[in-house]
Amino acid sequence: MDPVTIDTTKFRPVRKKPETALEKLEDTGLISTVLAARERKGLIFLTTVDQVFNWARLSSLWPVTSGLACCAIEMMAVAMAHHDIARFGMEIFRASPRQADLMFVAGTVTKRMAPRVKQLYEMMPDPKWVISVGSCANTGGPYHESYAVLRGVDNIIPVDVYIPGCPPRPEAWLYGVLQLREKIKNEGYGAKWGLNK
Amino acid sequence: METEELLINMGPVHPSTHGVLRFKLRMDGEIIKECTVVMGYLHRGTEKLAEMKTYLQFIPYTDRLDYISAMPNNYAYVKAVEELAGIEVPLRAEYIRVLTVELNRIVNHLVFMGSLLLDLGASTAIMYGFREREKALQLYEMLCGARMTFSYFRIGGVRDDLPDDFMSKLNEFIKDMEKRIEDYKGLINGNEIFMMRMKGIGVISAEEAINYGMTGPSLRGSGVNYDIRKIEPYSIYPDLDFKACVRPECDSYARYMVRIDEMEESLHILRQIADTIPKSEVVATQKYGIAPLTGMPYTAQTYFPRIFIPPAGEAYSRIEAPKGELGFYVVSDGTTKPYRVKIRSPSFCNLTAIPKMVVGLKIPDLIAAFGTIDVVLGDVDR
Amino acid sequence: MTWISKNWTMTGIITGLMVTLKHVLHIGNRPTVTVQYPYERMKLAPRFRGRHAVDEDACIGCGICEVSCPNSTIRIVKYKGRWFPEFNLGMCLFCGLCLDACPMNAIKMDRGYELADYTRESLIYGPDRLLFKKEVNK
Amino acid sequence: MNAAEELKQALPASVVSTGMQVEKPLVLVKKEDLLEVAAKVKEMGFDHLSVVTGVDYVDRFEVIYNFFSYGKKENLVLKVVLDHEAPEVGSLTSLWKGADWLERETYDLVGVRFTGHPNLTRILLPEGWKGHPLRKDYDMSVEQFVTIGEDGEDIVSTDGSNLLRRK
Amino acid sequence: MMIANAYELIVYILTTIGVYEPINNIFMSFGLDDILKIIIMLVEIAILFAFVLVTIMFLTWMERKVVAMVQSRYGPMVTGPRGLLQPVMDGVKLIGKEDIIPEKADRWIFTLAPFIVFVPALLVFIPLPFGESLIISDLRVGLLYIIAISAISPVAILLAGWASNNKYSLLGAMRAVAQDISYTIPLALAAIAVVLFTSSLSTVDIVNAQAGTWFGIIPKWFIFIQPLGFILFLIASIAEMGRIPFDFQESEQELVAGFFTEYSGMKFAMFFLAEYAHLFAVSGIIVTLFLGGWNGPVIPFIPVQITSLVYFLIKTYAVIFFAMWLRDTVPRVRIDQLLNLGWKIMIPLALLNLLITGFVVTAGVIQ
Repeated sequence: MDPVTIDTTKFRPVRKKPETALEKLEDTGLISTVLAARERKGLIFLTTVDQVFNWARLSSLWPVTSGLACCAIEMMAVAMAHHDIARFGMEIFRASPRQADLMFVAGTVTKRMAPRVKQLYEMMPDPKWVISVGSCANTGGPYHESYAVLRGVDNIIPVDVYIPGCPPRPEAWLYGVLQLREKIKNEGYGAKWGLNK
Repeated sequence: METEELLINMGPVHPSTHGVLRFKLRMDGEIIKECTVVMGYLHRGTEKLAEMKTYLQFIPYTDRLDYISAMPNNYAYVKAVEELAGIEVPLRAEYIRVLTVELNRIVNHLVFMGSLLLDLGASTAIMYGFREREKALQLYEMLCGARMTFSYFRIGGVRDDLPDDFMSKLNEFIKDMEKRIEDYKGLINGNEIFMMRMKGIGVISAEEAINYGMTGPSLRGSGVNYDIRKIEPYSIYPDLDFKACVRPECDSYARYMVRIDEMEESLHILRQIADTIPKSEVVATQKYGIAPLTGMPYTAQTYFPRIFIPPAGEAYSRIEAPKGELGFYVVSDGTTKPYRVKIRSPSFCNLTAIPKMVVGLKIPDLIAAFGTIDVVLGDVDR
Repeated sequence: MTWISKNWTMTGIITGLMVTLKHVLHIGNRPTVTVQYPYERMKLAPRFRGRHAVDEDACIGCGICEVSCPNSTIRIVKYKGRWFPEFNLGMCLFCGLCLDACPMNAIKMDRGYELADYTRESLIYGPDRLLFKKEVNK
Repeated sequence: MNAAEELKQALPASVVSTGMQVEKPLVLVKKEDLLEVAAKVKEMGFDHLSVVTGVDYVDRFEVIYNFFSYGKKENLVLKVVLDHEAPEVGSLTSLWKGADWLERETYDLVGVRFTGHPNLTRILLPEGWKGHPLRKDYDMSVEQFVTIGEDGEDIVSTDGSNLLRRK
Repeated sequence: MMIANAYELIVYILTTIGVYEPINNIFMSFGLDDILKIIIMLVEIAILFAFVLVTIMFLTWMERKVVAMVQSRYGPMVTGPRGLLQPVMDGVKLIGKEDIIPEKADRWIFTLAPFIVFVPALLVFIPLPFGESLIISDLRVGLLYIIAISAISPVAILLAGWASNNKYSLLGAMRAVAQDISYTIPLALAAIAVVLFTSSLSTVDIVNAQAGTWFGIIPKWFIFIQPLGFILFLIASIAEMGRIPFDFQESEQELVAGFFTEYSGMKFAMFFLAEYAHLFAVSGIIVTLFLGGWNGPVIPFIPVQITSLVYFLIKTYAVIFFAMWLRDTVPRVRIDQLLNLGWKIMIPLALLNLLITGFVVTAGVIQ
């Protein structure tokens, strides 16, 4: 059995590390926020407020501590020194859902756990997001034939980003988080009313 | 003084239950009067699924039982099936198996140490623990391509031989780890607050521990010198020089110290293996049956079609997993799928003692005592 | 409490403080270990089991991978007039059994792990996203 | 002489047959006499009850107890055969406290009743779950859902409308 | 000319640049005699509160960075240069969050409690000398005022815990109150030992008493005369702040999030900010009482107000760093162990310290 020697994926282009002060500022999203707000037609003030709030929200996503199974260990690994989710301001894992913005559904959602996951989600204040991590939470995964497992957490709560993997490696988590940040950029009333297009 | 009894419900989503476990506590003020453990929030029906999968297909599921240390799970299952079918494993494969299992013991104890300290409120130990764990996981990734759910063992051997630069990386890891263990000892072991929290908490005597069916480091913390690696030696353990770590104090601190000592012992074993690993095949070539379709005698190496049929019968095989005695009871009816697989998980049986252990203590003590039992909910609920 | 009066010097805590201070000041091989993901990546091992890829020339569509999959992640579908496997990565265990089972060695697992997506349906990887052609070394 | 023979000599009326399970001595015991035999087994020094397994063989149930002795470092396997209609056997909780949860689990998943058990309730599945999953005749096609009642306990029903999201 | 407090400093500055008289004359001509006085006072208080708020934000950032440094990682990096904008972002986000009041909660008290926690946390700064003449008001009972004001927060915490109607909140609040009460006593006793030397409760007097050096090397800080008092005060104040190893009010692993389990959005932010305001204030008080306040070597040509402010901040941040460093190293003690420590060890020791200090002062060994 030969190890995989070829690499078929074209990596998504590695982001350049910001060096100059301007690039660093750009990397935080401030300039694009301002430019985007200027280009927008319609209610400039509203869209700007939207942009500012979106920026704040995507910069400080506080997850709720809710590990379910195997993926929870990788969730811990994401928060730990090697991967350090704190770089995105996300290391404040709140034990109380009242103070959290983001829920990682990390692990198998069993039938018995499902109402509690739903309850936890409902206890979180708006705006809130859900990332479903791993095969079990996405579709039931390995246990989708089992009598005791819910086939996908999106059956009970809306999911924003799905991260496949069993469990996904920490970089894959971070990639999922980056995808969510991209998504949050385009939210808000302006987007809802068609102004932010 | 008469006080109203307070019912407190800890979990299932609670930061210190290591997953989804629920304690129903009847409290008198801050004192626990009665503790009921409610589990099953992660019950996934693994044993039922085993009846639907072939022997080979069930290997990945064993990874997900005790997800912090998956290699021993692989090993216990594979060993049970091998005993059932009477397969002999080549020596090199045995060495690789012991190597991975001992490495996983270190990983497990690192996570144990970190999460215990996190439960007690110190957030740094877990970071250090996971820093070293990441290094071990890189070794695993070199070996089998995954970080946590390895699916590396095969019936009659292991999936793949060691990669070329594995041994040098392993030696690097061992060298690094020796220094790090000193760090942990400095950070935690002597800490007065830590000792205040752990000494004399969650006491369970040796007789009680045996009666409750506790095994592994939790039992050895009660002074029972019982290590399956020593008492019922399997694999290459008789050839290795190591000792079972025992502490007589019976309390949480003893259980913690046993694990720290075990890390050093495992490092010692790894060092021996790195020196003495022999060269040979890694999958058994012994013939043990006739392929139903082609009529060819086949081995565990037979690739196509990959059907494995052990003779009808039953076997119970157990190993010393990092958390205790992990056993698989496999019943075969002579088809491609096991008739029944029963998992004797160490976490489940060790948890039995918790309600006894915590009566009269306070909630923070419950957390400390529970942390030193070191359960993983995937293993408890299966 | 009697215990603390015996240990009032708090040497254990001071030792612990020294350990953490060594980490703050990076004394003695205790560097910052973070890999800043979007900008840097960790080196992956050659055997890493990530996204699947199917060799277009080698695959014969026999369906052995479908049989060997523990949880029926794989389906054989028709694509460009031939039969190819389709992987539902949202369900996949990434166990590598299909890799071992493939008689033609057509299935590879490459190093792609950046698979996060917004919908569940987009996690089903059909042959259009899985197939690759082996480059011939010149 | 192994432990199985020893046991047969001590209690010839209760032991049906002896044999070997791979390398472990195996004793087939009459189900009525299980408690008596178990007490003898404990007396012989088998202080560690490793596992309790229930197996559904369609026409019968088998419950298998694996013992280990810390003193003698020996294994022993006890086996009882139960009717398929009313699987009932005595509980070993009074001898080994560790048997408590193992028996509850066997009851929960296989459906063997242990008479004399202090708290024979379901342990992994919620109370009210229909059927015992590890029986061969368990109906996998029926979806059962769990909701939380007023008091925080689980309620099992086949109706998931409260839980599931309308898409 | 002696400048006593910040008001006089502002007046002095305005007079030297020649603005004070004309503006005052304008107001006088309208018959509004004291209006300028009031404006200046409002301005100085605004400056103080702005400074404190910015410091709090900085402290949350610093906390996360120190934790990261201890744990071999980077901490906030993406938002702003080295993650400096992180606290701002957190604040803006919390403003935009939904504000949930639980159904069974006591609405009024639930809403009121965060304010009762937050306002005293700011009021503590009024008699705190940030530097030579940089003080809002040099109260003659400054120390008493500080201890009294910080005694309000347990009440608010109890209100918050009670109003949430949640068992965890209530338990957290009860613990916080028990802890606060039992540690205010050794705190005050240790402070009184210092007062015996200065014979004044005014913070400025205490700082002035620590000016100068012995033998030209050792600064005359009270930490050298009162080592036991300093240790007692440090431990008690860490307990008062509710930080690890004494963070029972929000011991995450035991009580989810303690008394603010049910709070969300801006109200939660207030508790959060009050916690850091408390940290800053207590560190400032430690510096004032034991570490010589704003005393330090005089540098020529730079106004003493600036150098003293810098000295004060350096010392305060050193104390804050110590608190953060300690937090990252040690686990949490148990609540009954904490109370035992407070009542059975710290209070007797503090009394002993007071006794010895009394003898020393009466005998006139020092000073």
